[in-house]
Amino acid sequence: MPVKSMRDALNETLHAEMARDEKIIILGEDVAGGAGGTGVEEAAGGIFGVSAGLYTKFGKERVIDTPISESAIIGAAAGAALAGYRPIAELMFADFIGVSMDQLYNQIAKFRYMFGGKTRCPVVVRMPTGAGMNMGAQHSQTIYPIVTSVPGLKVVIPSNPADAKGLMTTALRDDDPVVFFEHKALYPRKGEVPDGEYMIPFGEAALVREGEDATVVAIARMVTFAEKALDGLEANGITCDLIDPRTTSPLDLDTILESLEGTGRLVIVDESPPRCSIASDIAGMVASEGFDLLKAPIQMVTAPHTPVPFAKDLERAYVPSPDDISAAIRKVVAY
Amino acid sequence: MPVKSMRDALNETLHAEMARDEKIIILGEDVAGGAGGTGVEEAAGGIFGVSAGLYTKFGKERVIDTPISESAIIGAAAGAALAGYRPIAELMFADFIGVSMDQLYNQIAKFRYMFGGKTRCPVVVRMPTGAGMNMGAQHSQTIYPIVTSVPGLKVVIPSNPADAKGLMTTALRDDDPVVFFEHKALYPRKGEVPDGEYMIPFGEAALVREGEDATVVAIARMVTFAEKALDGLEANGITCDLIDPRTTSPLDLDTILESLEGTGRLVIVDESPPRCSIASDIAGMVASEGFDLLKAPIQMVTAPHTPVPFAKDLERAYVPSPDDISAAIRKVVAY
Amino acid sequence: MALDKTRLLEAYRVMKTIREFEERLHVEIATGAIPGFTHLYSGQEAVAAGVCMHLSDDDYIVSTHRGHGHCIAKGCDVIGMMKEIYGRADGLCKGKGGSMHIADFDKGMLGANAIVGGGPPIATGAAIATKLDGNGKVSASFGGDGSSNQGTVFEAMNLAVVLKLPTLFVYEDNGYGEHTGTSYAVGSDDIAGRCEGFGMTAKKVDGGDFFAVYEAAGELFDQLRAGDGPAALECTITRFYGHYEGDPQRYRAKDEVANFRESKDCLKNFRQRVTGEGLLDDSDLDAIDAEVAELIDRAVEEAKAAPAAPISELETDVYISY
Amino acid sequence: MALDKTRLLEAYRVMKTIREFEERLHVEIATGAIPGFTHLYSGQEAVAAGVCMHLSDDDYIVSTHRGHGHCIAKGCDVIGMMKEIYGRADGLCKGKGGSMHIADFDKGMLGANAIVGGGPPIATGAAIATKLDGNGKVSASFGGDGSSNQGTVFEAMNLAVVLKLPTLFVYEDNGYGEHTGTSYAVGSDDIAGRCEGFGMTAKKVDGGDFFAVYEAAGELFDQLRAGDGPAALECTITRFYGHYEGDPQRYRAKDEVANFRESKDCLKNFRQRVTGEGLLDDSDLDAIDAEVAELIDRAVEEAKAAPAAPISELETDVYISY
Ligand SMILES: Cc1ncc(C[n+]2csc(CCOP(=O)(O)OP(=O)(O)O)c2C)c(N)n1
Ligand SMILES: Cc1ncc(C[n+]2csc(CCOP(=O)(O)OP(=O)(O)O)c2C)c(N)n1
Ligand SMILES: [Mg+2]
Ligand SMILES: [Mg+2]
Repeated sequence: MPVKSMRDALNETLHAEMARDEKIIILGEDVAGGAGGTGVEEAAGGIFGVSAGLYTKFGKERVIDTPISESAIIGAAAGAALAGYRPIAELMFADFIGVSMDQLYNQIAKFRYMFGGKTRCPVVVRMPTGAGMNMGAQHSQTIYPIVTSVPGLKVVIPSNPADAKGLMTTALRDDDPVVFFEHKALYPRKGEVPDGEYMIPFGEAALVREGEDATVVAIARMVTFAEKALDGLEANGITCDLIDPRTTSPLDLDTILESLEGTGRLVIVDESPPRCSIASDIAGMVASEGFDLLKAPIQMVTAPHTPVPFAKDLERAYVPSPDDISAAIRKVVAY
Repeated sequence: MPVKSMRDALNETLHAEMARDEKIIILGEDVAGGAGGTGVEEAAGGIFGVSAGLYTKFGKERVIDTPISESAIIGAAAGAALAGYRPIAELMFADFIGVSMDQLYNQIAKFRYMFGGKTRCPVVVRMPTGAGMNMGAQHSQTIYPIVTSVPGLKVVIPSNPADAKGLMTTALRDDDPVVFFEHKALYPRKGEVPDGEYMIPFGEAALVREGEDATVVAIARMVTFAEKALDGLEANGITCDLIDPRTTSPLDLDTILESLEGTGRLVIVDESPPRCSIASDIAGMVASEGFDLLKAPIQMVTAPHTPVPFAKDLERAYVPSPDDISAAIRKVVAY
Repeated sequence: MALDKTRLLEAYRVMKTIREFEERLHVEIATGAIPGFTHLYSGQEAVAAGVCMHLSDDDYIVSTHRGHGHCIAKGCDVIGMMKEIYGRADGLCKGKGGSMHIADFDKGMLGANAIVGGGPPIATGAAIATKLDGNGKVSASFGGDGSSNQGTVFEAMNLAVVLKLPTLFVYEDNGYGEHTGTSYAVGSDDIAGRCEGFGMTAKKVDGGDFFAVYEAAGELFDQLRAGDGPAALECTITRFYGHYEGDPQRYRAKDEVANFRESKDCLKNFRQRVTGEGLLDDSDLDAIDAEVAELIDRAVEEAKAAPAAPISELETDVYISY
Repeated sequence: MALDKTRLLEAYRVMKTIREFEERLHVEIATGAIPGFTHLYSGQEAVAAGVCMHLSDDDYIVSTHRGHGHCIAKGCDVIGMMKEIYGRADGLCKGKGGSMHIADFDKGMLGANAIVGGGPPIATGAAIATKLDGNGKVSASFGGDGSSNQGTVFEAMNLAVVLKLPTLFVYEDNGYGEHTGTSYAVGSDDIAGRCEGFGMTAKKVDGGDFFAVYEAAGELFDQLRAGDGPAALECTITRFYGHYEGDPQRYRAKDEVANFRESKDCLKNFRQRVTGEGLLDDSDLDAIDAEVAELIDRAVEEAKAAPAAPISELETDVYISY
């Protein structure tokens, strides 16, 4: 299989799906870039380059640059979806949900239910997310715990290029609204990506590694950190199941519980601050539905209850590290 | 002690505190009501009457009616706070956080941290919340799990008139931003309220009832439902500790853990949908920090993973009921 | 754009149906039979009718918390609406939505909306769709004077101008947003003028005059259909009842509504004009009155008799698949 | 409002300090020594200076992601700023904020803001405070052409008009919001005109001309201080660098910036005018140039040498008490 970056895997998927289905349109700030400028027409292709080439290929009718008006962006996507399209709306950074949340939270998520099942709203909202690039408190947040809490939305968070392709393809064919988180620090991450059509169903976790001593659940960039931690521990004879849920709504709790049948010990790694996080969410569900399987206290490895700091060392200390993960694994194993 | 409704307890507290501290101002839609109309000047005093009489007493400089512009309301409160005031901002319904979240999430919550501890932002944002009045999907949500997840905010959710007074007084003297949730269905709830100055510290749960067989943690209206459930169970010889956290950030986990030392069994009741809720949040923390105390799987009694329905029976089925709570208690006790 | 007799009768029927629907709700709500929060459209009928008379089922509208009138004018089934408001299983939205969330996608009615300012971005998006479809269809959002101050609405207007979208922003200035007067809350005191500042055509008309609304809307829709970008229509009007049913209306002078009912009642004005000009006879209109009264009687009866939304449906309709 | 020699020197010093600060950052960032995202203000100095020259430490401003210029013009310590940008323990915000979150409350600088449109509601609130204080103080928010399309900004403008608040909305139209041109994203193509539609006075000036900005701002602040409500000032200008450092600027014609640097450089223009009119000598300005260069040298040196923000402080400063 060819090796590609996550950015390229996503970009190629957008190209392929937009070619396949002419009802797919994309809108957001600088998804093309260059409108009203003195230079080239497609100057950006998204601030992270994920939508590069779409404008040139599919034209300005389907690749729509917008003003800096996130409520209008997501709202317009909602309206176009109700009127038969499959819009992709991009928030340049997930943090900008602050200025646009109503359209996601009170509108898109609730249409189908409020209207008695009589409509569908197949919007994909893309949100670059996460810390690690010294972008400060308003450009580094995870947001997915908030979105996961909202009934009516599906939530996708890939950790590698192949999953990004498979999940994005599924998202773009799904009839429900999907919020698709792309961890900024993973865009350059490379990996093998299947050629041709490739779909990964929502609600199916990936068992990234198999082991015996504990179950580690990790999301997005934390999967790569957990792998680093496990590399170190395996040298010391500690092996773990490593589970990447890939979608947090729906969440594949079964795979976690099955793994716990073997290990009895759970570590959950989430880059979010601890309160009402995915870590505590999964921990809570396991304490309820997998209590008998547990042989040790659940360990949650999360960011602290603080905003994301700017300075390099501070941000590095803020984000859970492979060492933090190793320590948590050692703790449950030693219990 | 005099018996008052929660609405009156809150209203009197606002009156007392605004009289005490002239830096307190209040702004929001119809907090006075009547501006630009042909009738009386103070026509509303808040849609639920909580700010009644403030306009007449303190004047339009301190009791400020605003356009329907929630971002500007919360943002203006933020700015006035940075400039030395103690604004109370009212969202007419908590659901309207959708159109105003940035100012709370990315601004107020983060100022102190982003600016290196060099400022304070003592805003109190009041948010009528909760289901039970057939107001439909966009006027009935809990919101507090989302707000609890945000570092930098404090979150208060009283369940009775005395607590409402004690916590509001504390909120209005606190130097950090506080989000104060008022359950709409509790406004008419009556109870004894201490006269004079009365403050309840944040982060101290109330032990509403004592018992032996299980620990029940409930929030806001769910406290009253849990009491109903316990009334029934006590007749059958089952007694429980009933804990009302009163503030979810900070959260008094210690009181919950202490109770579990005696009971070993935990039921958490939250009117929110289940994912990333306060229920799963507390369950997760207990599974991590109180694992050894647990003798049974934690039971979470929550709303389903759906928007809030409109029709009477549907909404009644949506909100956790005293019967649901009893069933969960019986389950942990029988385990 | 002169209206023939059939169309005039249609206009009257729409307005009368809305009025009767709301007047009956006013009575029924007082009995406590109807759950929740209801906002009546009585008095504003000419706006919904005058705008929607220009639209087909393939054109889209988005409405507000005060949405019954827009729904009826756009062709929603009146009995299904009444059942929805009563929370019935076969209400238009299975009882899950309620008064503030009525939608009918077959009629191009994309939903009432209980978030003030929630609708205009959605109507703007629907216009992206019709523009892409290239079928000459348009969208319209309704909003109040109060909604005109919401950031989402401003954003939608600018986006619509930038993309030259065929969407009409209708503002019904009924003098109040809840308890707060327009003259206080709209800083410029001129909604249409503010819209013009966004780079679109805007007109202001007497919303109590069906013909004024109809003509202005027609001209603006022509502009939209010609591809000349969005427009705004401000309609000055009053609501006959409180903000919601139960509102004590202390912000209103005692005789304010009475005066309006006298001078600005769109039904009275319409009848006067069409009979005065010899376009219709009183008897034509009386016949419609009778039919409408009967329809609303039936709607209330059926709604009362219909089965409640069943609890078994509590968790359906959240997702298509999950 | 003629400026005496001292004030003219002050204006020049402010602009020159900003320019030098940014030009040096441009060089330092290329070395990789500075973490994160940095947006330079080079080219826009006359706006910050022309506005802030009217303000004292008790007046408030709120700024943007492109905030260094506003901070310097409002009197923030330049060395503390540089340290903050390097993420140092004794940076103005202890290294927790960074380039996009510099604040200095003693100077009335309520914070840069990395959310486009985040600032104007805050400045509006600060004006509620100064109005209540009754001390004649004012606030100002800075924002770009792009920010002028954000709903929060429209809401703030309307609220300021409704409450007649002493706050100035400054729009720096530098032609682009990131990669998108103003002429595309602002539907009306006229920010000041759109502001006027909100019911406030608005002026549009050449942002490359310090005197034009200074005079217009002065008149508007007079209006604010007289209690006549808010105002807007649109300054047409260009930025000399990319949106952020590293931006390949493909949306710009090759010679666009070169032309602007030639014709619209506020420092050149200022020097030409004041020496031409005999108000200052070249030597006065050269002396400032030298002092500023030395200050910035020192700032970079000290910032490089300063200790990093310590990890022990990761969890402090979230709350005052918790
Ligand atoms: C975002 C939001 N803010 C506030 C409300 C509460 N609310 C419902 S209707 C209304 C007044 C709306 O006024 P207007 O737009 O003039 O419509 P009208 O009620 O007069 O038809 C308000 C404040 C809401 N539903 N949504
Ligand atoms: C709410 C929000 N949307 C988008 C962004 C990303 N962003 C940062 S700066 C910028 C452009 C701002 O343009 P303008 O207001 O003209 O300011 P300039 O950069 O030209 O100074 C954008 C889109 C953001 N930071 N916040
Ligand atoms: Mg109104
Ligand atoms: Mg710009």
